[in-house]
Formats: sequence, structure tokens, C-alpha cells
Amino acid sequence: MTLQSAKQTQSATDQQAILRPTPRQQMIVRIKMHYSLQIGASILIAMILMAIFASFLVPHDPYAQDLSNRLVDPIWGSTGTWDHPLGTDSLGRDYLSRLIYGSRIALMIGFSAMLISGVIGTILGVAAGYFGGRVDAVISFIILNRLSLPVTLVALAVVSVVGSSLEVVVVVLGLLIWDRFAVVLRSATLQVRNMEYVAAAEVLGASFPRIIFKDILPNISNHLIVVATLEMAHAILLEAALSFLGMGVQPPLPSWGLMVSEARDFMFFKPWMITVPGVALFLLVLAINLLGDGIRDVTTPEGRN
Amino acid sequence: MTDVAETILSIEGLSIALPVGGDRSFAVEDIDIKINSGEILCIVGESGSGKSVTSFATMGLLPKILNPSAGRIMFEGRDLLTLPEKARKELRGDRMAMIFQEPMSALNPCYTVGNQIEEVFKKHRRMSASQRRSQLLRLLEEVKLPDPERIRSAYPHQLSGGQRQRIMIAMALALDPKLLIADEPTTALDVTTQAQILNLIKQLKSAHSAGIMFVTHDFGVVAEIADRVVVMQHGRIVEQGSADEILNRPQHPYTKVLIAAVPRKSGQAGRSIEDNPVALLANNVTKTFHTPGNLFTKGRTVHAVKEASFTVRRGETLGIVGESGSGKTTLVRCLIRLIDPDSGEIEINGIDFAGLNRDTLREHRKDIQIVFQDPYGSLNPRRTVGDLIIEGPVNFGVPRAEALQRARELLKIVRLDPDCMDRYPAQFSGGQRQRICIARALAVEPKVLIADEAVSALDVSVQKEVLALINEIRDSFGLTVLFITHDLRVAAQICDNIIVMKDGEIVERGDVNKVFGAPEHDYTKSLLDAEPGKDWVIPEFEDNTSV
Amino acid sequence: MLMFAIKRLGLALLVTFTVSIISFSLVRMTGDVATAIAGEGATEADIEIVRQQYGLDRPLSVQYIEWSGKILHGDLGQSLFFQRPVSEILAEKLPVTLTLGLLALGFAVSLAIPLGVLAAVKPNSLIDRISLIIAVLGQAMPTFWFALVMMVVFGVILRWLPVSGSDTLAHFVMPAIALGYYATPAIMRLTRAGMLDVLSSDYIRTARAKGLDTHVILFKHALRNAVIPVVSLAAVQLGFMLGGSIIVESIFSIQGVGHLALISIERADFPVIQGIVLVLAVFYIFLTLLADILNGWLDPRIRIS
Amino acid sequence: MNYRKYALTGAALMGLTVLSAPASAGKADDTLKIGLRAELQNMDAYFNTDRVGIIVARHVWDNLLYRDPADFSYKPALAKSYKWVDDVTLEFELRKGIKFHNGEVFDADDVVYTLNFVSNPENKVKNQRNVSWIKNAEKIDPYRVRIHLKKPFPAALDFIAGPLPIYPNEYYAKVGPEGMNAKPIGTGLYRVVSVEPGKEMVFEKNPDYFAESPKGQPSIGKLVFRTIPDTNTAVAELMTGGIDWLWKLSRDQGDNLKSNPNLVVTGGGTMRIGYLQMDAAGRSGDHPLKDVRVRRAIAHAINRKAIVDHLLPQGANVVNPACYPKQMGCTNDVTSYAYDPKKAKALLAEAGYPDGFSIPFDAYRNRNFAEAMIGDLRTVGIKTELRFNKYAPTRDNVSAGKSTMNFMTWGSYSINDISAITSHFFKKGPSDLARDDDVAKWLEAGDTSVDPAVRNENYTKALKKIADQAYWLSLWNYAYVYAFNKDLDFTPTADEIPRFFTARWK
Repeated sequence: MTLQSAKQTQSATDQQAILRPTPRQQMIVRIKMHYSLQIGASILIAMILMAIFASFLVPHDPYAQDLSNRLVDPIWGSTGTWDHPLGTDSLGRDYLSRLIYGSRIALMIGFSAMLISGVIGTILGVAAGYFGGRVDAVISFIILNRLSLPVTLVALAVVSVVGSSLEVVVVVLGLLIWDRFAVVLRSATLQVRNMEYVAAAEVLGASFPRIIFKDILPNISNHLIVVATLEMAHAILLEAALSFLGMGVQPPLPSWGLMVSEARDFMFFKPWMITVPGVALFLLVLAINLLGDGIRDVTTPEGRN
Repeated sequence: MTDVAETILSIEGLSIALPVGGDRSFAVEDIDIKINSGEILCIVGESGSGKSVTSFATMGLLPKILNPSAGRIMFEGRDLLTLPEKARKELRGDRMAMIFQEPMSALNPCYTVGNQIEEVFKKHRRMSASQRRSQLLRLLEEVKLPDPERIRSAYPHQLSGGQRQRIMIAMALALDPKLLIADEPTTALDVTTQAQILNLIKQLKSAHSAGIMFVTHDFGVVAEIADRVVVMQHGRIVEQGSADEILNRPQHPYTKVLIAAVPRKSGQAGRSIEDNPVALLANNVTKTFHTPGNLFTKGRTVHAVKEASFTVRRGETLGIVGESGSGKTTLVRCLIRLIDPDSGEIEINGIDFAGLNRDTLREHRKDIQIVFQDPYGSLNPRRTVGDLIIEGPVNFGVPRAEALQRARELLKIVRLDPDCMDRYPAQFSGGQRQRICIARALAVEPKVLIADEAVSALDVSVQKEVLALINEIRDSFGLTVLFITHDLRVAAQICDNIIVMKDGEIVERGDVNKVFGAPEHDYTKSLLDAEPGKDWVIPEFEDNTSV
Repeated sequence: MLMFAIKRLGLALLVTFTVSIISFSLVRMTGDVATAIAGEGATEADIEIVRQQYGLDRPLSVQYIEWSGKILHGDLGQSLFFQRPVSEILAEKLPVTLTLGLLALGFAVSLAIPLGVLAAVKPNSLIDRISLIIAVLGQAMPTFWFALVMMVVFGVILRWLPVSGSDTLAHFVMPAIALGYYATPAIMRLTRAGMLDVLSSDYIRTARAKGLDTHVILFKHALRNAVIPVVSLAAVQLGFMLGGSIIVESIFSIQGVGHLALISIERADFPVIQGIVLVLAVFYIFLTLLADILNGWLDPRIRIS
Repeated sequence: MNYRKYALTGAALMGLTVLSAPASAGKADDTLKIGLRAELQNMDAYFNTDRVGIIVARHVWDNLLYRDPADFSYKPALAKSYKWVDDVTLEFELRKGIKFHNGEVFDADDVVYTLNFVSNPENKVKNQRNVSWIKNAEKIDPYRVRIHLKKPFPAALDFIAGPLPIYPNEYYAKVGPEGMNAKPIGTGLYRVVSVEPGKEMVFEKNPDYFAESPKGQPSIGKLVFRTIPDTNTAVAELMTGGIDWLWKLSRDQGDNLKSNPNLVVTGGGTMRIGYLQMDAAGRSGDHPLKDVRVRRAIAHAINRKAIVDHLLPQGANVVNPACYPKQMGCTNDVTSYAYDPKKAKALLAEAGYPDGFSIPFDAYRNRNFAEAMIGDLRTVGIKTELRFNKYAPTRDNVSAGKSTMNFMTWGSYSINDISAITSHFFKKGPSDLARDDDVAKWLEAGDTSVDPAVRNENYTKALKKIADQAYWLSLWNYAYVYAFNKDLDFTPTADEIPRFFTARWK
């Protein structure tokens, strides 16, 4: 071998390196190998489809009551019929139809509250992480204040003041649960901000919004998505809890939390009445969490070998 | 060295398989190594050559995914590879010991160093507490740690890197092992500390009869301490022999490439730049950092840069050298206003750069650009190469199409395929990324280019190419280069003038021949003196300039 | 040290101040407090008398200044409903909630840390998968629903555990599990991640190079380092549990702060709500401080400069 | 025993060792455990407004008189006899030989002190309505007192027998309301053993209770009042023997518990009525309910009978007039609106709302009843935005004229007179959403007259107009469901005051 051939060996490895998969290709491979992400995504997509096409799927009007036909058992019970596969509730409304419509409310509240809190939390977190110094001190103080306020208690108090409705619940939750966005994105931004590519962009004359949108946000987006899923799940659980305590969304809206709450009078005698909406709630939150975990796994920062 | 060398360790035909889907099928393949008592065997090679895997396989510390698939490792008459784990545990720390690369992280932060050394006694010997204690103090003395009583009860983070590496050595020597494995033990240390540790290891070789397997990538270190040398590439041994043979009369082309790539001091002397106009002027630049305390400790104030003043002329390469913590990185970050200096003036092409406010600063940013040390962290992984390179021109108002055209040219200049514009940084090797960084910096046609340890993370052969590229670009673009490095040989090879920094102060300046040839300041002297392998005259090969 | 302590105290006071304003304005929006005090069926004249008696006819700012002035003297005011000092009522109820919170935390920690450690020691093993399932289920399980299901199964059907009250430790078993289960996943994940991190660290390699036994490596070298971030999380979780015990306390009729908060919201007993929000906020601040001290104790890098 | 073992196992799982399961309640240890929803704000009967407070007061203290729940007659209690001296003076002769729980002897000083203390506004007793009619009390001799009224007040005896227990003067003077809250002392059938606010109150039989008492003698040795705010938790406790007695259950809970062989489920109607109030005067702004046809449509749309039949317990009935039919001055001879959605739709179309409209709807309790009404309204095209809130904000909304339509309840303070309900809502006070001058005038005439004929005539006119104009739709009267241990002999009374002193073990 000559020196020349040794040098070719070197450039040969360089050529080989260029053929490495792109980050996106890597991610697709990882998604294909990640079963819990697939399960979560499938359940969630199914729920979303259920919510979108609820009006075509329901066997009955979810609000149509029939007091003479109340508390019918589901098909596996003694008085069950195929007319009401999951039976009827205490006002004689079809349980399955209410369950299906309930997915709309859960998803709507989860998504909207997450959106509100996401906007607040992201702005605060990114600002704190990017600017540091006094901005960080002030925002950290705001976060500390927020964390020291007990969420459920404050939500209950506010809802009891303003009066409970779908919109109120969404806004109250959105205004309360931004803390994790802020905390996580603050540290993620801090980390990215200290990366040399941000310094490089700064040196290359990139303006501050350009750095935020081109360098910071794309690189913290995986954190953002993960927190978003967590908070969406959190918001759904909180709404259910508020509705359970009677201070969430209002009847006759078929919120799953409200359904559990209304079914409590029968929980010792007709346990399926709390089981069915509880399991639906559980599955939805589970799906969102699995999706979030999966996203975290498949988007672990590329670039390091 | 005794005349009758006893073979302590003999690696015979060892192959270690890599998991399926890797770059190659074996981490190391069919290697044979012998280590005799009382000798230092250096295993040298670039990253990925399999040198560390060999040392870990010997120690029995391979990660679970790596499995020896063939061969034997004979130690004290037994094949380590077939030995049950329990028996290997008995050997580790007792008959064989290891020193690692990162003294910062190799010690448990939660326990005192004394505690961590005594563990070795507890595990392998029945000793009373007082015996352990006196042994401990003896060891700390042997590795020349001052005030052993105090050091004993110190936590790792209270010690310096060098002290920690001494603790690691004391721990390794605790039971007088037959085999000592050192995996790049000085790479993370400053040059003066490195010299002390190498010195210590040399002394230990004579005091103990142990055989030492010393893994390194640095031919200077090899020249300093090796008795015999093994050169590895891509998991295979390409050449082995005595230190003298390998260093001065290498046979294998790869060894020659490596040695040829070792930077030497005879680089740039004699270029005339004295008459060129001043491109950059720094006057009394000062920067102080305050670290806040916590519940238990006080805050601290660090004077990172103290009144630094110097000038650089157009076309000049100014080297700024110093050990870690000397303030050189803070200084350049002040120069490009990534950090605002507390006081002082900075003039670039006659513009008062330090005095610019945020808005006007942006307009003048294009005059001074920087290439960072970490080729991984300095490229946004979410943007394509093309996007990254046109970032600067677009920011300064160049139309996108024009910027893209220019980016293709720049890629050619840094010897990358212009068709890789749509690829992401993750798809490139370290050296390639550093070229991308250079292309990006050049895209805005700067007057001054700062290379902040730009080659220190690269293997020597790649380092050499990048250094050559920087010189070439400096000449063809008429750039002024500030070259920041801790490696004196690199500085000597590429720079016209040198500034030596220590504790935030410039202690010496002058042209490269003067600073390295006739240093005035004691610190510069000690730096030069500490340079490993300084007595080795690097052989020249005919066609090395073409590399 | 002294400066830091002063700063920390100042921060705590500042948070207390903002929280006090928030909680004050929060409950004062609760419509006319006088109606609530006078009770269901009171005449308009009764309500007017109450309004004057309690000074509710004065401007809010005057009322706030008076209230905060009293707080500085440790006086949280009188409960409108009980006509007793709020501090006295809280002193009665806090121990119950603290017991519940500590037991819940104890449950969470004693489940999460061993599982997290085992999962990290044998990644991708059966135990890792089981603990992952426990974590995923725990995050998705609505607390109120879980509590109801436990009550039906263990309280009514199996009759293993008492259904409500707080007389004996047996009474706390179900509530503590219901409350603690939600915190388990977070602690477990952090333990697992921390442990994985630590196990791949250089000093564990050093420990192995010394030939140390596995249990020494795991329990002496790895666990202590892995548990440091868990301590902060656990302290914060305890804070959240105290604030989040509303639902669990209401379901299991535990006479703690959570239940007091809920009924006080229903009764618009604003001095009590203010007091609870304030006390919980101070508690939270105190817990973060405690976490810092514990971390300093565990981690000499923090303790000694 | 089993239970205890498992409880120990459960606790051991959590690493706990100290544990003791509660003793089993019931006949065996002569302890009646009573489940109550609400927490008592203050043990002093004059400083709480709770139903629980009234129940406690009946057990711990005695009044001068006692009203028999069976025939509503006034029987002498602490007083041996009473007489009206004139319109504004009542004289009582007191029994001798009665002692308070702390040994203090009962005499005229106790009566005088108690009544003068509570009637003094400065002492700020909670329910001024109960005492504001008293001018003062005067001691004639050690066992004779006179009560002077501010003005003629026919209901005085009702109050004397109801919310005015007699306190020991020396003790009360010494400890005041705080002391009475901490350790209540009375002459009553039960004395207070311990009070853990919000958790439980324990009472034990008073062995020295005076023999002549119209309340009889206590039978059960120990009463434990446990606060269990959540109904379903309380039901669970009842099913598992944690408590022996529970009331105010929903109809479904009662029906379901009937299958439990260890329990007796019973119930009966009360005076409390539910009503739908509509903002006919337009105080909350311009809206369809100002049109009488719309109000009548709503009245026809709601299937009150179905709700009563399917959701309310036995003893509840559909009510038509704006009062409880058995109340003095009330009449059933008013327009009644039968369930007729077609007619409702026709009326809506006639009023110009063939496609219905949307309207806010305030409510504060019985969410399921509200929901059922919402469903009925939806059928005829009226969409409602339910604003379900706590009592206080809901009532504030109504008083402030911000409520368009609300579903609330009224218990008339258990007063058997129409003035306690109809006059409250239709005399242009803050709660009046009709603002009808005629109605207000007739009611005033009825309220100020002592002649039953005049009263009846005026009240009937008012009630007829209210019903005709559908200012307010009376829905039903409430009924309570009681469930208790089958070993217990307990009789519910119509006045919503359970009397545990008459209960005994079978």
C-alpha cells in the first residue's frame, strides 16, 4: 500500500458516511420498531375518528331521554337488549351513544387546554431559557408561584366563581397547566441556546426571531411534543376530575367524568356504569401517553454517534 | 527493565464481534499482543481503531453487546475469556488494574477518595482499619499527592484533574497489580499535568514490576514513554515493534500517514506580514464572571480575561495558546461579541466593534467569523447543509438563489461534494462537518476567521487536512486567522505569531520562532518543556506534503 | 451562605405575597359571600345584616390590607362557617392530610424505586416491561375512578378495608394508594433513567475495574447518585399530593385539608380557602427548600465547594 | 375478625404495623352510628343554621314546650304550663327538680338569661329570624317567667318549641358561645361525650333525664354522629356495617338497598317543594320568557309526573300551586299544566318561536332532575345552557335579577303557613321575578289579616294568578329515603328532624 491508497481509505470512509440515513429515515425506522407508539397512535386515531364521526356512529340521540326506560342493563346483563348495547343511564339515555359523544368533549378539552397552556408555557419557557438573566429570574418566579398554587383547588375555586361550562373549563385548565411546558422548555432552550450552532447563527447575523424559529424551536420541538401529549392527557384527567366533582362541564353534555359522577349512585349495584366511562377515559389517556413516550423515544437527538 | 522479560499478558488471535448492522463486523479482528513485565506497551491508533476495545476486553469490562468471538487472553496462565465472572472479579483491582481517560468522571462524586481507594482493600484483602489507613497514606504519598491526610477525606470534585488521575493511579496500584492498563490516561489533562502523570507512570514502571498497557492516539506520548508500540487501524494490528522502530522507521503506510500527520514546529516562519494593515485590534479587553452560590457554598468571581491587548495584521495567523481555564475561549467570544466584554476596545477593520449596539452589531457581524471546536454541536441538526451555509448570506441580504450557488462553490472549496446540499449534518463525519463549518463561515466573506480549537476534536490525519485547508483558505481569501489551541505543535505549525495566555492574562507574545525557540516567560518554558515526545525528531517522508 | 439563606427567605416571602393576592382576589370573586354565610333560605334582611357584621361592604383593597396585616401576625382570620380561627381549623386538618400525603408518598416511593432500579439493572427484561406497564397504567388511571373501583372491590365486595374515615392506619390504605399511584410513574421513570445513566457512567466502570461485588456497585455507588434527582421530585410530588388530595379525601371522607377546601369552596368560606391556598403554597416552598437541603446532604458537590 | 386480619395484611403491605380496626357497631354494643352528610359548624344551637344542628339540639337540650310530630300539638316540656297574658306577653310556669348535665339546677334564671342573651342583637346569634320577635324575658319568681314580644306574633309558640333551647345560665355566662361549642351542656336526653369537628360527635344516654318529659326516655345507650360528606361513601359504610342509619338517599339508592337483607328502607314526603322560576318581569333582559305563552309552553313541556314517578322517592307528588298544599292558605284550585309537548310546541309557534330558542338555566341541586327537565325542554325545541352552581352564587344571581329561569327549592322554614313561601317570592322583594302588582297587593292583604277567611280569599286570588300567568311552575314536594339497620326500630317524622331518642333496638 502506498500513502495514496491509505488516503483513499480515509475518503472511502467519508463516502460511506454520506450514505448514512437522514434523521427522518432513522425516525421512520424507529417508529416501525416501536410497538407501544403504534398502539397508542392507533387508539388515539380511532378515538379521534370516533369523535369526528360520532353523529354517524351513535345508535341513538345521546340526549334523548326516556324516563320509563331508564337503567337498562347492557347486553351482558339480565335486561340487556341490542337496542342499547351498553344499556341506558339514569334518565334512560343510550349509554353507548353518550360514550361516543363523550370522546368529542374529552378530545376537545384536552386539545384546547393543551393549546392554551402550550402557548403560554412555550413563550415563557423559551423566553426564560433564551434571554436568561433578569428575564429568567422573573419567569422562574412566575413559574414558582404557579407551582406553589394547588391546581385542583384553584381550578375548583375559579370554576365555582365563574360558573362552569365547557369554555370556562378549557380556559381555566389552559391557564393553569402551563408550568410543565415552561419548566421543560426553559431547560431545553437553555441547553440548545448554549449549543455552538446558536452562537454560530448569532455570529452569522441571524436576528433573534430567526434564531428562535430556525434554531431553537426545531431543536426543542421533540420536548414540546412530548410535554404537549402529557399535558393533553393531564387536561383530560383534570376535566374529568372537575366534572366528577360537579364543577366541570355541565349536563347534559356527556363528559366521561360527569358520566362516572352520575353513575356513582349505582356503583355498588351496577358497577358497569362507572366502569364503562372510566375505561374509556383510561384508554384515551393511555393512548396519548403511549404516543408521547413513543415520540420521546423516536426523536432522541440525532447527530451523536 | 529486567533482562529476562516475563510475559504477563498474551493476547492471541482475539476477535470481538460487533452487533449486526454496524460499520464493520468486528471491533477487533485476530490481534496478537504480548506484554512483558516492566515494560510499557503503547497501543496507538485513531478513533475507531479498536485500541480501547482491546484494553476493555482484557480488563473484562466490555459492554454486553460486544462479545469476544475467537482467541485467548492469557494472564497468569489462565485464559481470561473462559474464566467465570467471579474469578475475574477477584483478579480485577488486585492482579490487574486500570486507569481511565476521564479523571473527572471516573471517581464517584458521592464518596471521599480515601473511601474509594480503601474499597479495593476491603474487597480483596482482610485488613484492619488502621492497616488500610496506613496503606492508603503510603499510596497517596507514592503518587506524590501533597498532604495525604487532607486529600484522603476530600471529595473528587475538590481535586484538580491531575490530582484525580493520581488518585486513580493510587487506586490501581493499591494491591501492586501485575498488569496495569491505562486507557488514554492523559488525554483529558493539560500539557503540564500530562507531563507529570507520564513522568509518574514512567517512575512506577521502574518501581513496580508490572507490565503496562498504555492506550493512546498521541505519538508524542508514545515517544515519551513507550518501550514497544502496537499500531492499530480498523480493528487490526497493522504494525508492531520497539518504540524506536515504529517512531523512526515505520514500515506500514498507515503508520507513516499517522506520523506524517503529527504537526511539527517548522510551519510558517518567515512569511512577511509586518507591513500589512491591522485587521483586528484588541485593547485592554477584560471580562469577569460571577457564579452564584447555593444554600451551602459561596458564590465565586472569576477573572476570565484580564486586560488583553494585541493586534493582528491582515493575512496573519495569530495563535492563542494556553491550558484549559486560561481564558482564551472567553477572549475570542468577547472578540466576536458572543459575550460582551466588561471593558476594553475591539477594532475590526477600523470599526469599534465593542462599542456597537445590538442593531449595528448585526450588520458588522460578517466581518468576523468563527469555527468552533465541536463539529457535532456547531451544526443545527435540523437544517440541511445548504440551509446552514446560506444562513449568513441570506441574513446579510444576498438573494437565496445566489447564496445557494455560492454555497455549492464553497463546498467544492472545502472539498465536499456540492450535491450534499440537501443532506443533514448527522450524515457526515467529524472532519466533514468541520469543513461544512468552515464553508459556512466563509459564506459571508469575513475579514477575520477565528478557529477556536477547531481541530482538537479530530483524529490526527483529519486534523492535518483541516489545518492545510485553513492555511489554503487564508491565503486565497486574504483572511486574517486567529487560531486558538492548547496544542503547541499545532500552533507552531500553522501560526505566524503566538500569544500565550495563563489565568486570563497574556504572558508572552511574539513570532512563532521566538516564542518556541527562545521563550522568555517561565510559563511558556514550562509548557514547552512539558510537551510529550519533544526530543523525538519526527521523521520526514517524501510525499507527506501531498496529504 | 447567609446571603443565600436571606435571598431564599425573601423569595419565599415574595411568593407568599403574590399567592396571597391571588388567593384573596380569587375567592372574593365568589359572588356575594354574605349570602353564603347567611345560609340557604335566609331572608334578604339577614343577608344585609351579615354583610355589615363581617365588613363585607367595604372596598376590597381595604379588606385585603386588613387581611394581610393579620397574616403577618400569624392570624389567618375567622372561618365564616365555623366562626373559629382558620389557623385553628387548619391545625386540626393538616396532620390528617400530611399523614395521607406521607403515606401516599411512602407507597409511591416504595413501589417506584425498587421497580425503577430493577428495570434499569435489567433493561428490556420482563421486570422492566412490568414496571413500564405499571407506570403507563398509573399515568392513565383517573384518580377518582381508581379510588371508586378500589372502594367497590376492597371495601364493599371483599370487605378487606374500611370504606371511609381516618381513625386507623387501615383507613389510610386505599386513599394512600389512590393518591400515591399517580405519582408512582414519574418517580419510577426518573429512578430508572437516573439509574441507567449512572450505570453507564465512568465511575461505575471504575468500581467494576476494582472488582467490587455487584451489590456494592448497585447500592453503594449507583443508587445514591441515581436517587439525588428523585429526592427533589419526591418533595415536589408531596407538595402536589397535599394540594391534590381533594378528590381522594372527599371520596373516602377523610377530614383533611383537601376536603375542607372542597366544602369551603361550596360554602364560599373565603378565609378558609385563602388560608389553605396560602398554607399549601408556603408548604410547597418549604418542600423545595427541604429538597435542596436533602440534595446537599446526598451530593457533596452541592454541599462543599 | 377476618376483616381485621385482612386489614392488617393490607397495612403490612405498606410497611405499617400499628393498626386497629373500628369496633363493630350496632345492637351488640348498644351504639347507634348515624351517618350525616353535613358537618356541624358550631355545637351551640344559636350559632349554626344547619339541619344537623337542629337534630343535635333536640337531643342535647330541651325547650319550654315540645311540639308533638304526630298531631302538631304543643306539650309542656321544661315548662309545666303556659298562658298568653296578652297579645304580647307569654307566661310560663317551670318544672322543678330538673338538672343540667353539669349538675346546675334548672330554674327561671336559666330561661331569662338564655332568651335575653340570644335576643340581644349584639350577641350576633346566627339566625336572627328566630329571636327578633322577642323583646325580653322577665323572671317573676324562681319558677315563673314572662316573655315580652315586640308585637303580636302568632307563631311565637312554634319558635318556643322549635329553635329556642334553654341553656344553663351560670355555665353559659362563664364560658360563652365558644365554651358551649367546645362542651355543650343541656338538660336533654343525651349528653355530649366528645366532639371532633367534621368527623364525629358522640353522645351518651342521660340517666337523670326528667321523667315527665313529653319526649319520653332515651333507649339507646350511645349515639355516634359520623360526618360522611359523600352519599355513596356513606352507602358503602351502611352496606359494610360502618354506620347503622342514613337518610336523604336518592330513590335509586333506596331501591337498590332494599335488596340488602340487613337493612330497612323507608321514607316519606316533606314540605320542601321544588319550583321553576321564570323571569316574567324581564329583569335579566329581553328574552322569550316575558311572553306568557312561552312560560305556559314550558309548563306543558316538562313531564313533572314522569320525574316524580321515576326519579323521586315515595311520598313526593306533583305540586301545582306556588306553595305546599297542606300549608295554611294554600289551595289546589289553580290552573294545572299537564304534560303536553304538542301543545307546548303550538304555544311556542304562536309566540313566534316555532324553532325554539336558547336560554340560560340556573340550578343548584338535584342535577339529575335538572337534566331531565333540560331533556324535556329540548324535545320542544328549547335549548338550555345549564349554570349549575352552589346555592350562594345561584341565589345571588336570582336576587340580582340575573337569572332568566331557575330551578330551586324552598322549605318554608318548616312553617305551616303560606306566608313563608308565596309572600317571600311575590311581594316584589329581590327574589320576585314576576313583579305583579296585583299578586303583591293580595298577598300583603293576606299577610296582615288575622281573619282566616280574608286571608284565604286573598291568597287564593294570588295563587290563581301566579299559576295562570305561569310566573312560576311548582314542580313537586320532596321526599326523603331512610335506610337503617334492620335491628333498629326507628320512625321517620314529617318535619325532617329524626328523633333518635325514640329509637330502640328490636
